[in-house]
Amino acid sequence: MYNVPTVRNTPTIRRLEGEHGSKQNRKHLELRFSRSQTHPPEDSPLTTLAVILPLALALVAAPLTALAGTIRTAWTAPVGVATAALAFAAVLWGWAFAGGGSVDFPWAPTWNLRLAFELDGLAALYAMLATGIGLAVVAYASKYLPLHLEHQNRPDTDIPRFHAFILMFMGSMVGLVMAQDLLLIFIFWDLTAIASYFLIAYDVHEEESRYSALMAMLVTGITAVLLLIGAMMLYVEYGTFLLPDLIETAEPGIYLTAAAAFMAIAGLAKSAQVPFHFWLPRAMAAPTPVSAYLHSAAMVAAGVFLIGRVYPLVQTSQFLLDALLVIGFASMVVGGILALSRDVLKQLLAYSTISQYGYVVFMFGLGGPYGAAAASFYVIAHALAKSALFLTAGAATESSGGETRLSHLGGMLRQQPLLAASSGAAAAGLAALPLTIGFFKDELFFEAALERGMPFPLLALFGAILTLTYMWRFWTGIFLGEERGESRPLPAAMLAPITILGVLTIVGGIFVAPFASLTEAAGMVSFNAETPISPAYHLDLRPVNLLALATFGLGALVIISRPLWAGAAGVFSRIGEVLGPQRWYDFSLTGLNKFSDRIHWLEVDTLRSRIVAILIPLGILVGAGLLVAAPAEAGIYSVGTVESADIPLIVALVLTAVAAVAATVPRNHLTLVLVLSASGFSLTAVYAFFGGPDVALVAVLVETILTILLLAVLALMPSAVLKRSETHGSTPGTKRRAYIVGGASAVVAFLGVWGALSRPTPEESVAAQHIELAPDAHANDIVTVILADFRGLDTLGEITVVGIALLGIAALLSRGRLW
Amino acid sequence: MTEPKTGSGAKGGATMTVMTQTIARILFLPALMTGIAVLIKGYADVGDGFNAGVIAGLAFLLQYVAFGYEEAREKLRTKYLPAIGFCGGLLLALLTAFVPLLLGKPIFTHSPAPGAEVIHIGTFELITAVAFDVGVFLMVFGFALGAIDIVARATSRNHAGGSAEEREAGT
Amino acid sequence: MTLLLSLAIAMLFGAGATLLMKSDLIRIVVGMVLISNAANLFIMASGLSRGFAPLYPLPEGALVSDPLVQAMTLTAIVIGFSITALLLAIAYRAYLDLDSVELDELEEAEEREESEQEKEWRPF
Amino acid sequence: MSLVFLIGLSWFFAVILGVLDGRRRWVGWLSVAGLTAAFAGVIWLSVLVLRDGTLQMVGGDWAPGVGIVLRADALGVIFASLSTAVILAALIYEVLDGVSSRMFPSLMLFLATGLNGLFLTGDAFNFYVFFEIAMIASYALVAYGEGARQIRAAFIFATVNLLGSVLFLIGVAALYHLTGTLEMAEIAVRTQGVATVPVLLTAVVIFVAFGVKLGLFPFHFWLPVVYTGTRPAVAAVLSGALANIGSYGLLRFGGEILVREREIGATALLVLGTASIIYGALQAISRRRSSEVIAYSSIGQVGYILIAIGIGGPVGFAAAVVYAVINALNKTLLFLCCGLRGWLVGAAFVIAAFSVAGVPPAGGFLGKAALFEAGVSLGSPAGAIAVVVLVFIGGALSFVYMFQIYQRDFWAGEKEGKASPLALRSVALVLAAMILFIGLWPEFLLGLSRQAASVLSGGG
Repeated sequence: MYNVPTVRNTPTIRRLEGEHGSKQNRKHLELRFSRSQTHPPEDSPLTTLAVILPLALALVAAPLTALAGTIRTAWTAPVGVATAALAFAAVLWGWAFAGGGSVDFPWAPTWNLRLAFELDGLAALYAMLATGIGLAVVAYASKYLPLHLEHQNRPDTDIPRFHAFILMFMGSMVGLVMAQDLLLIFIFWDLTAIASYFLIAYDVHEEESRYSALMAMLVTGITAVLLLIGAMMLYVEYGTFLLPDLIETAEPGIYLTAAAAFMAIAGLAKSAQVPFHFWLPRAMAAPTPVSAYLHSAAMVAAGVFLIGRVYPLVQTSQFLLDALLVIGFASMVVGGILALSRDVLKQLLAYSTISQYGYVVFMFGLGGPYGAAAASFYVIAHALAKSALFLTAGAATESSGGETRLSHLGGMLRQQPLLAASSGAAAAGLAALPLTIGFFKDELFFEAALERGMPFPLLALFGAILTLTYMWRFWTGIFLGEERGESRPLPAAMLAPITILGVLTIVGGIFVAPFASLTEAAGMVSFNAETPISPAYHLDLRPVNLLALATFGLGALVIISRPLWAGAAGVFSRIGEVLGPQRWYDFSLTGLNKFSDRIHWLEVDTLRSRIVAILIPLGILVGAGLLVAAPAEAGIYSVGTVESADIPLIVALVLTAVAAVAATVPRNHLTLVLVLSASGFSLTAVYAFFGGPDVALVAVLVETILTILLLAVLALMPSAVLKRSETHGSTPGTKRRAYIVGGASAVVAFLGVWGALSRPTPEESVAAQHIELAPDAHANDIVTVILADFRGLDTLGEITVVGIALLGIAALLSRGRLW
Repeated sequence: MTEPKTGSGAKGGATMTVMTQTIARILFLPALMTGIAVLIKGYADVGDGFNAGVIAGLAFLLQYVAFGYEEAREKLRTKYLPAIGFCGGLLLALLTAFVPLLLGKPIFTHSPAPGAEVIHIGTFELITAVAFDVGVFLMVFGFALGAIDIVARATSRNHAGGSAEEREAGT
Repeated sequence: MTLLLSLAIAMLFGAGATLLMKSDLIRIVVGMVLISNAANLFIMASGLSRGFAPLYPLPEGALVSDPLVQAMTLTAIVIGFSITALLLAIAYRAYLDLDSVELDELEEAEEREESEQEKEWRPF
Repeated sequence: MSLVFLIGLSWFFAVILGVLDGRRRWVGWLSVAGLTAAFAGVIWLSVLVLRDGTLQMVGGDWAPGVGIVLRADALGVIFASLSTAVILAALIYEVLDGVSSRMFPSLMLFLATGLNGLFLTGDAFNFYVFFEIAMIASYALVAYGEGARQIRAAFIFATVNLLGSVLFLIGVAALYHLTGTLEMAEIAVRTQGVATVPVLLTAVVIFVAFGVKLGLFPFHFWLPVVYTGTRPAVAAVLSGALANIGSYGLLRFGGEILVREREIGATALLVLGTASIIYGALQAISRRRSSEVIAYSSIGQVGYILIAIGIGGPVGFAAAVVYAVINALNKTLLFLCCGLRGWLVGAAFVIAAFSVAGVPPAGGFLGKAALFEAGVSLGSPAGAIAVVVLVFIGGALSFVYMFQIYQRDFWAGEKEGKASPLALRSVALVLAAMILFIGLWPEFLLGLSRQAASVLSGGG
């Protein structure tokens, strides 16, 4: 560990603003607490525990279960159920008895990141759903999964992986809903994506699973980056990631709208809203308990949760609210109609989820206190009902011996009365029949729509009718009609969760108060102000009730008139398949792969081209540099003076250059080497005339050894091989190209080198010091003293290079032996 | 040295070989001496460890050319010389560079310190920089000899199965 | 003089680049040698002063050649030579593997290998 | 300062190992011990530097500039620690797997020596010398295994990079001619007084030299064939350690020495960075072998580093450091995974894949976030939008290629077979744990990068 502050670490202005902001935040938090009736005014050990305990229990559930499962597979399910139950209990205790609370630790001071968690109303609502339904799902899976694996002939050792990921899903949901720091939210956000990725791909040997997992990952993962962008935008502007601070300080405007829009898009994609909805039905490739969880309390719920969390920022922009309205309504309709046309049970439910979360988004778009609160209430009601329905679908499939299609099921009422009753309650809940919690969800929904005014109540009515219709279709399709084949009995562990969820749907329809108060607490967080709601049965003809009655009446009509519109729904679904976003997804994925193949064909694959690819850009960059900078400066190039004493030097230079150019001509290798050494030895003379006897001596010796080595290697190669290469590959075309490249690089080198050499030499130079200091270092030969003393490290490096070359040659030619 | 093997070529070739070998024998010691002289005089005049190493290496190379790889290698006991040159030279150079660090001075601090008295033996000065130069010499000599040795070994391996003409063409 | 030196360096560099365009390992190595020589000559030429050899006793008042660039050139020559020697060894090994010094044949082998890998394909 | 001695340890060990048979087990472990000692030295030095500020030593006890200046600052020690760690991981991996060539351990230690020297020197020509130590060691290392593929890769690698080295050498000599000194800090001061054109041309030459090392588009064409042709451990070292020369060099020369020239060329940097990101990612998408995907991916990833350097300023340079560190770890892990089989490998690979794609808690998201920060902080709205969109698109493409190859290799059963030894796989797992650690405790890397960026003067 080390301390960040150093002398040279200059804080930017933004950072100062950030620190300032966090001070404000303290005050702000206190303010919020005092406004809230449910929270105690200040931090106490109890309120800290109320946050830490649920969080910790939820987060350790997965590793504990994985560990237990690794030790003994049979322990997986009990440990999983126990940890989920504990987490649920802790959340319940933390909210209902301890009254919530918050913790806030520094995490990364450089970015002002904080480990800030708060168990507020919104967090409590979603955390209860995540842990509660998580518990139901894990319990259900402990019986379902062995059967599932048995069908696929897979070993039991695959069980722990499933439970671990489901519980990781649960833990990351709990973390997500409590987190107050946007980057922390982003981390948990992606953790849920990771968990769902592996769960969707649980049947990894099936191509469908892999395809769906990739799709879910790409859609939710890539859009999650938008959340990150939004967070960074806010951080750069306001110096903090902490949501309460941002809500306090952020000023409405196009910048804030953009940041909030990015975060909202991430939420919409995860909630499978149009046009991102296509990944969700595909995610049905996962085992049924995963779908039940994903749809009701985890992945998809996380999307609307995020919108609820950043809603105070979103609602600063009317444009965003309107956009939510449009998207919500589109999802409601598209999901509803597609649900009507699906035959596979889970597909129907999947599209229904899209539609249902469309309601929630629609309500957020409606705005106002009713919108925000009703959205939260809707999530509770939907989660209870939808998880029960998914588990029902799994149970029905299991009971019928693997049948997944509605058209091949039916008449199960008599064989599975308990299942029928429980799922009937859940379906009624979703369809908003009275005496279920669902009735109130629609009541609030209509209320919010009415508050906003026409034409929204009519749109809401349309959505409600769709829901009623497909729920009817779902339930009657399984349980009514003629019996199809034999129905196997189901284990109690599979039935119990469904029953409990069904009962809860009814209980909520009778004792709505606890749900309503939780909703109010959650709505207050989203709306950033009080959101009083009063769901109740009113036996009069108020507009809300009229709308509900209209729903039932028109719904019944639609159900009866099915033959009239079934074809149209089918056509709609067909159009979606042909033109819908999944098609775009497939098209762009295969398109990308094809395009990648296409450009790979262009990729350079010869050494020559690889070298050209360096020389040409070099030339272009040098040219660009000249163009940019040269006009401002006159007299870049100077010719220099020639004195009579320079004549031997010039002769040697000319010889060197001419011999070098000549080296490009000969075909014969021996001639080539001789011409090369001619150039080299002339260069040696140049060094000597330059006043560098040491350099000249070394150059002579190096040139000698190099010539010998070249000749020796040539001698090692049979003359036939060399002959072959002399005639090969020297077509006029390649020759011409070689000379063009050579000539061009000569020009580039010339421009660069001449430019540098033309500069007048600087007045002070370190070389003068070297000359002066050489006697101090006990030497007459200044070059040697530079090599051995002043710059001895260079020489040490140089002989190290020599040594490595020797090792390399040995490795290549004598299996690494130096002897 | 024993009587050298004659080449497999014509009579003129044999005379040539004898001449080469004689010259090589005569030149060997002077060449080595030159190398060492260049090394010792390095601080006073042109030349340093690098030059010395290459010159000494060339002296050995001459013997390889004249007497053939196997024989020269055996007679001059050069088998381990490259490894010794590599390891000894680099270690010596490294030690001169790094030992001052252990004494609390910067890397490459030579002693005697600048300006202090130096013991002279002729033009030869007793300073640690010379030790460094000896390291350079050893390394470069090791390289020159080693590279030639490895290539020569590759040659003899390459031509072991070939015909006599090929062997002649190869050397 | 500046112009002449620059021209000579450019010619060395250009000649080296031309040889790099050939399809023969030995010629590529020779090309590298020429390019290294160009760089070495450039270092030598970039000396700040030109005159007598930097050896004590220095002539009174006369210009002395920049010793630092000489030391740098020396180092660069040796390093360049070592790397050339290694490159030559690699080229020789490549010849042993393919029985050819033709770069084209080397690259054909590479392409063959690649096309073997390309056969079956699916995105996930 | 006797700490330099610890770093020099790898030098001593490399020499001694040069005459030992690296295929023997004890020799392998000796090399691991030597490099571990050097690594400990680097870490110790890093702690000192990060706590107390820059340390400096002049070779031979001469005045700075007369003797070679060795300077350990935050930027240098971060890259030194990173590179040594990567080489150590690859060395342990290969020793566990069984070294197949006598010279391998020695060459790896020489490589570490060259890199550490290069990151810790304050002298331009000395930089070149250490640079060449690292390069020649890696030329020989690419040939490791000595199969036909490796030799071919080594020849291409050596030729192309030798060209790059020569360009760098020319650049250093030109800097000397223009300023009369080789000490980097002094060059930085003196170039201010020199006319723009020659310095700019020198900067271009140096940029191209580092671009070649880094494998930037369009200097990258050597890279895929070399990374796929060589052995996994060597590929890991090339992409995780050697390529750091490029990012470090660009930061050091662009951020500290040739500040004015970097600002003039910022547009070119942004354009080339963009081209790298898009080109690398597009090429990676349909490649069949994981090593090839990763090779092209690294071309794309270095584009981000270039973008960050192009943006410059404390935020941009910090982002470049964050990205360089994360990318080096990712690539090391991915290349090592290419040579392994077994389910733990899939876990390690997917963590690296998450990191490349920027999915937390793997550390990669920090790099993306830092880039977004740098992009958003840009003065011009158009520029900010362009950078953010680019990074977003690049990131989206990295999702596609990373998960496609992950699924193909580890799910569709193309990597089935006998699992590799657990010890080997645990090397990968340790690296994966490091990547997770960085993601879970971001302060570590963020603080480091901030300190490193504060060393550089450009824009600060």
